[in-house]
Amino acid sequence: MNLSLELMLQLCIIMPLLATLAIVASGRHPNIREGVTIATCLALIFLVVSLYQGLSSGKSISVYWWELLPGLRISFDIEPLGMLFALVASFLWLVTTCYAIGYMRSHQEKNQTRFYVCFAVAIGAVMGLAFSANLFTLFIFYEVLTLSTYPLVTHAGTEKAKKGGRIYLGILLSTSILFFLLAIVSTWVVAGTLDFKLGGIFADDVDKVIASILLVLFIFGIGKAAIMPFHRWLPAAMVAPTPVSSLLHAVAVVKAGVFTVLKVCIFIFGLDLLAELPSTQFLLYLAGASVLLASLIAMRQDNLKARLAYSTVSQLGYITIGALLATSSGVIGSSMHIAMHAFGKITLFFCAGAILVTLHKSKISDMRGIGRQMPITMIAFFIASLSIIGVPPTGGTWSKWYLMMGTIETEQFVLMVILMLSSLLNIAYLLPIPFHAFFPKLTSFKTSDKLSSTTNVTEDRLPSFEIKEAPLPSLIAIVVTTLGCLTLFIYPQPLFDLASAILTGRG
Amino acid sequence: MIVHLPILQVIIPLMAAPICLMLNRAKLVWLFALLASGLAFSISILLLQQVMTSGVISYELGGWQAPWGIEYRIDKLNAFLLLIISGISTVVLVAAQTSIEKEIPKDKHTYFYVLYLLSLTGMLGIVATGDAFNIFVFLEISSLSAYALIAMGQKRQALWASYQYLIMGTIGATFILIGIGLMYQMTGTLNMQDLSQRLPEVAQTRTVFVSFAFVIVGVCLKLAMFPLHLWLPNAYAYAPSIVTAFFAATATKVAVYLLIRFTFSVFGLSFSFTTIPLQTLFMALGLLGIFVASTTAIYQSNVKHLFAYSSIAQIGYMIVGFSVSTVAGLTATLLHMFNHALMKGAIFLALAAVIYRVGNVELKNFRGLGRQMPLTMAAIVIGGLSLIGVPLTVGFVSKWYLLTALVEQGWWPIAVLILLGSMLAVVYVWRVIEVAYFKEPLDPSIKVKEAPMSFLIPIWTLVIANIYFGIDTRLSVQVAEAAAQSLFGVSP
Amino acid sequence: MLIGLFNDWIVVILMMIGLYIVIAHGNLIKKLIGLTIFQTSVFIFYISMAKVDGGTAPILADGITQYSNPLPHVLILTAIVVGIATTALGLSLVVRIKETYNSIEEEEIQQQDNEEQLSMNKAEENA
Amino acid sequence: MIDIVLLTLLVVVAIAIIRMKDLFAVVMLTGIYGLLSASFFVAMDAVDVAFTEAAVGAGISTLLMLVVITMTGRKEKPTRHKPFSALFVVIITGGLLIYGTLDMPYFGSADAPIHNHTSPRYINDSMEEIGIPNIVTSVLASYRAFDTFGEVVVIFTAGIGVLTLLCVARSKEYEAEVESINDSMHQQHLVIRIVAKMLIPFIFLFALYVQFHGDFGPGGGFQAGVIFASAIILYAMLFGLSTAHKIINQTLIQLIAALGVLLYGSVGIVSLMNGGNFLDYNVLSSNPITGQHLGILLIEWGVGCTVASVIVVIFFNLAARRAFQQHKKQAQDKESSAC
Amino acid sequence: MDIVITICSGFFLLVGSFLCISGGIGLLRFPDFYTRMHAVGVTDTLGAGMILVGLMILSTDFLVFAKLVMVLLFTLLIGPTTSHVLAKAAFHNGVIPKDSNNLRQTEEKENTSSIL
Repeated sequence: MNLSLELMLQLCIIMPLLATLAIVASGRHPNIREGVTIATCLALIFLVVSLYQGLSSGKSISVYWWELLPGLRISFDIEPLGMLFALVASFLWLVTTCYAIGYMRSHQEKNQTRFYVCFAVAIGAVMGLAFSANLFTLFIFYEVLTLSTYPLVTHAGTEKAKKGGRIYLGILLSTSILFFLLAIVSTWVVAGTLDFKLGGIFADDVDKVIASILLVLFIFGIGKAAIMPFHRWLPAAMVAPTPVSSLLHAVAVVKAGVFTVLKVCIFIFGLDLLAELPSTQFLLYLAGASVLLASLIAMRQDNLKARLAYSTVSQLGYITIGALLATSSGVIGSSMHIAMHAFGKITLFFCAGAILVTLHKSKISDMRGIGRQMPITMIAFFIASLSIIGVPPTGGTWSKWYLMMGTIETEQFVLMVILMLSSLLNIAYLLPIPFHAFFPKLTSFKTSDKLSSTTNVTEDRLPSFEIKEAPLPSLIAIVVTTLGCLTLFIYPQPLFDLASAILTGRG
Repeated sequence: MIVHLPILQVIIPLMAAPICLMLNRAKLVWLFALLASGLAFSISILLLQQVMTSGVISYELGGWQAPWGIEYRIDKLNAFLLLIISGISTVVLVAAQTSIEKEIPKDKHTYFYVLYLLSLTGMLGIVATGDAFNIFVFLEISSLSAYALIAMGQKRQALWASYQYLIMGTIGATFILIGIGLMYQMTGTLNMQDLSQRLPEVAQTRTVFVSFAFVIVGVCLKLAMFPLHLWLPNAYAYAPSIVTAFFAATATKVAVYLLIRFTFSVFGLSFSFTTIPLQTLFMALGLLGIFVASTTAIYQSNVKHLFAYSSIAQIGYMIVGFSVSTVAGLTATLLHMFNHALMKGAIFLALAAVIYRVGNVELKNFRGLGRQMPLTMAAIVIGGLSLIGVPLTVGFVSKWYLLTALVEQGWWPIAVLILLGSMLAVVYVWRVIEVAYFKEPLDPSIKVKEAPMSFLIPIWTLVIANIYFGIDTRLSVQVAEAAAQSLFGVSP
Repeated sequence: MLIGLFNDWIVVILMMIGLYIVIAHGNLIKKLIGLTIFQTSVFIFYISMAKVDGGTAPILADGITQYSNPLPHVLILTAIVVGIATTALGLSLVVRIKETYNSIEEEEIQQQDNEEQLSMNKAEENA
Repeated sequence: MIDIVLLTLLVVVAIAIIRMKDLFAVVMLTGIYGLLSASFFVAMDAVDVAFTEAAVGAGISTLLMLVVITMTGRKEKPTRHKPFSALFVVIITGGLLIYGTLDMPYFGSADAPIHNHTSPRYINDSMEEIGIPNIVTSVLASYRAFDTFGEVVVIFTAGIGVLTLLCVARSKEYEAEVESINDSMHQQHLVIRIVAKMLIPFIFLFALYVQFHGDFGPGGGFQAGVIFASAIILYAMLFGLSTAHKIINQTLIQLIAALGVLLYGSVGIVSLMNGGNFLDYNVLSSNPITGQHLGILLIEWGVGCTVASVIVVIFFNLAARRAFQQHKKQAQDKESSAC
Repeated sequence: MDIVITICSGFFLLVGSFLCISGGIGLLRFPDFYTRMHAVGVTDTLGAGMILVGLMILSTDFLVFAKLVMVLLFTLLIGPTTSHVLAKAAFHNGVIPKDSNNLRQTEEKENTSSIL
């Protein structure tokens, strides 16, 4: 197959949308429908990888569709950061789909066709977002992503789901329209262009005040990055079925958010300007605060998914910090963390989903001793947690390492401390779960009498130890992502190359 | 014949009306009216081309040159308006025949089409003419037919709404008449071109100031600008749905046109915006209108009411853009006139289809329509997104221009307010969507069929226009910008 | 000045009387009458601006040099027709309103509408 | 001086109208108001306008209002709420107007701009350009013919509007009923019927005179139409609606109304065909003056037809509605008495 | 000659206008409907007639004279008819003519209730 790279680029965006038609058409027959979905995933991965090769062989790939208003064009352009995001997203989409198939079927969810359609649309939007060559295009796909994921969140259709959906849509739309759009317009007026350019698009003599206001608008406007005051949507979206949550919280939505933040920092403001702005400092501390607070809140959550959600919030804080540090190592760190956290967190969610499907347990306090029934799952959970915390032998190590470097370079010792603290907190709220799962007794000694009593009861009520793992496709997915976490520790080179290529331009 | 296009634009629907009355066979009349409206539409296209290429067209009626005779004066602005009005009316008329057979007794169909054509004539006449008094006459034609059309509604409230509209409208028209009289007394001419040249000499007199005030107030009454909007919601809500679709998309635009014409062309920029604190006043009223109307819209239980209030809010946007009084701002207003016509036309036609199938548009009866009338509801959704201003719809384009205009002036707070306003739009549109898609029908035994083709074709024409002009904005933006520049005397 | 503008001031008073009747009175026919008075006063205003001292009716005749201005007359001829048209339409509306509401008093009609609305809302709550 | 007297009388009448609660009296006063303003117009040299106002303000509109009052009752209920807001609005508007009058050219001053910009041409050149003595007519029918066309369309619109609102599908038995009423009335209306029979032909004659004399003196299509219509209305009032319907039925009148508009329009179209602009009468004939005459004659006819037929339509429908209501009421009474 | 014309026309006009005024006063002052009718009748037949005659005498142009004659004829024709119809209608609707004995006590009632 020798398609021109430009064609491939466009296919990346269009193919998922076309796939939706096929999915709708084959809605009657689940097998065909899911076959189509899988096929699309594979094709997409192929496309992205070949694009990656094209990029790394130094070609510049850009496509120009049309001009909406004079100067406002919808155009695409591949650069390392986007490439990185696209790779992660496309790969994890495949995995998620496999997982979803198992999950949805064993749950007998209703109107699955809508589910898969929205899934496809979402990934198409993500691709567009990743490859967009200017802020305007990015904004469009950002909104498309929001709208296409709403039905996924409210999939259950219950009153609770609708409520969650309202919060989800409310916060995301309002921030994006109220702040993001305003920021874009103002940028357009101030700078006269919206095209991403390495080193920023503002003139050197741009008014610092206006620039800092813009920065604040951007950071708040990108609600998907879930910086603290605007993070509520993320826990609210927990009502969604697990594959969705994993997609939202590991891949599509949140990563789109932080990706946008990175894009804006690097290609709209430029690191030099960013470093000078007074508001950067303020935002850094805000992000730090959200890291800490989110971790603290996470500790107090008993619902597994909610806990994971809050941990996500804090992890996103890391990435934002990295972006705002405005140093090369900070950028590298956060861009790598996009991938690392994606793998780690998606694994965790898969596990949570698996537990829910097989044992119908969502509360952490009920999860004592389940390690005996689903060993693989819990092992995966353990490894993933390590990756989130950032200890060898998992990928999380590297990204955190670089983030630390960044804080030290810029002498932001407060932030350094914050990062360390939150890592400790990560340990505190993630590791207990697998421990309890495997050694209920052991932990019961540590914990208070009340707990111990409950554990005794649970132990008595422990079912016979026959292995009862999640449905096969889900299990495969879990294993794959777990291995991903490990591989990224052993062999982070290509990722690192991409990340470091961001600032030097073409890889 | 090409020379006579300006007058044919108005005369064809005018002459068609009495002929319709003579034909007096509903189906035939419908076809004939459609033909006339279509002709008017094609003429307006030709006119627009002509104006864009060769500048202003002046046509002297009766061969008497202005200011002694009446002159038709087509520049970019009113060519644009003519296009909007005739286009919308044609599209709406396609659906008319099916819609009214449910809503209007058989023996009145002929009258309906006659009145429809007459009100179309009125609007076209207002827009096309270059003579101040002629405006008044055609204003009355369109208003009278409007009263009658609204009174045709099924419920008795239609009569009451129509009566209130009649009182308000007549007061407004009389105010305009007074204003014109004062102008005439100071200048001795009625031709607007001539007025614009002779007014500056007497611009400092109190009489001219008062005449300006009266004309503006009168126009604002017709425009249903915020404090004077009370007649509009009921009039729109209780009128036959086709009429609602037609007026919601066109009538207010005509009033906005008059506002622009008088402030910019007749009285002139310096007078309207420097001598008089019009800018701040209108800015305040526009914003107030946006918020009050949108908030009221949120609490409506009848969807027609809901969108009627949203119309008032949208007028607010136009007023804001207008009161920025820069080329960009005016462009935004003109664009929004065009775009709002498209979205409201689509939405209200869709509502007409719902009425055709369901019988009324109470919000509670929308439950489950998302499944039962997918295409119609999809149209409402897209129209709604356009109202909100989601990218790739027309709504976004005009909002974008409005925001740029405001930010260029450095009026950030107002820009923020505008965006807040569109948040309100999100809320009220979302209410409809949620009920339609995420609620089960009250009584599942009732099977509602999708609307017939005669609805779907016009609805989707407008919806597709909504998306097309949201993506390929060349035509609308180019024309609007050219018009705005010509009004500011900037050579494009 | 007093003499020069006396007519105009009287006309203003007349207009305002008409406007007042339209706004203040609740009876629909009275409102229409007020509208008529309002418009008629505007006509008077136009016509009195056309008058020229020592002029005669604008019908050409020998030996007359000074004519009043014919243009306002023409305008008002049109305006009168518009006025009667509006009145006729309004009256027929009133007739229909009387039939359906069995009242031509603004307040009573409003009241009926409000009650209807209320009952509808009640029905919704019950449903 | 007389104008000031008339104006003062107008104010008195207007105030009386505010005060009165008996609608019948109010309507009558409205008629007087119209008549007074008509005489004021005469004092202001606006004979054509005076003529029209007398025919409309004092005549037709009063008549229509009376018919309506017979259906809606003649007592006005006192309004409970205090009209301060209305007073406020009125005072603001009035104050604004008074303020505006301060810079106006004084009453009757010959050097006011309106007498020096456009009107001189009408006064001086209309004889050469149009060739008829009545300047108002020549401006109305030629210089600003399009406004007049608009006016015709307005009245046409009003007619159609009234039709849509009021027209009732006539049923046979109540036709008969109405007719019987007429016959019963015959005795007591004997005198007036005979007088009317004598008068009506003269009224028609007068209408025609006004129609054709419009070029030379006050009058023209509109006034003629009103007079013509009033003759028919008089007939209908005295000899009963159904009898009048026998002579001229609904569809016929509608047809005439439409024809009037069409006639007017087609004059314009013809002038288009002959290579002139719309409503350019010069091209109607080889000699411009004759062309003007022809054109004015035709359009006046158009105006006359439309106005007459529309006013007749309005009256007939109002009256028919009334008869219809009575018919319904009687039917209801019958039912109630039956059960 | 002229002086004669002027004088008699003036006489006619004077009498006519006097009759009109007295008719107006009568309309206000007379006790009941029918008597008022009488006053009105006087006004528009005799009074108007007189004035018209006076004008005729003054008129020089024949056309004007003819018009005046027409007007006079019509007034003579219409005036009595309207009065007759009014009276008939009043009687039909049960307005009873007053005779002298029940006149006095109703007088003040009349005055109070009379409009304007």
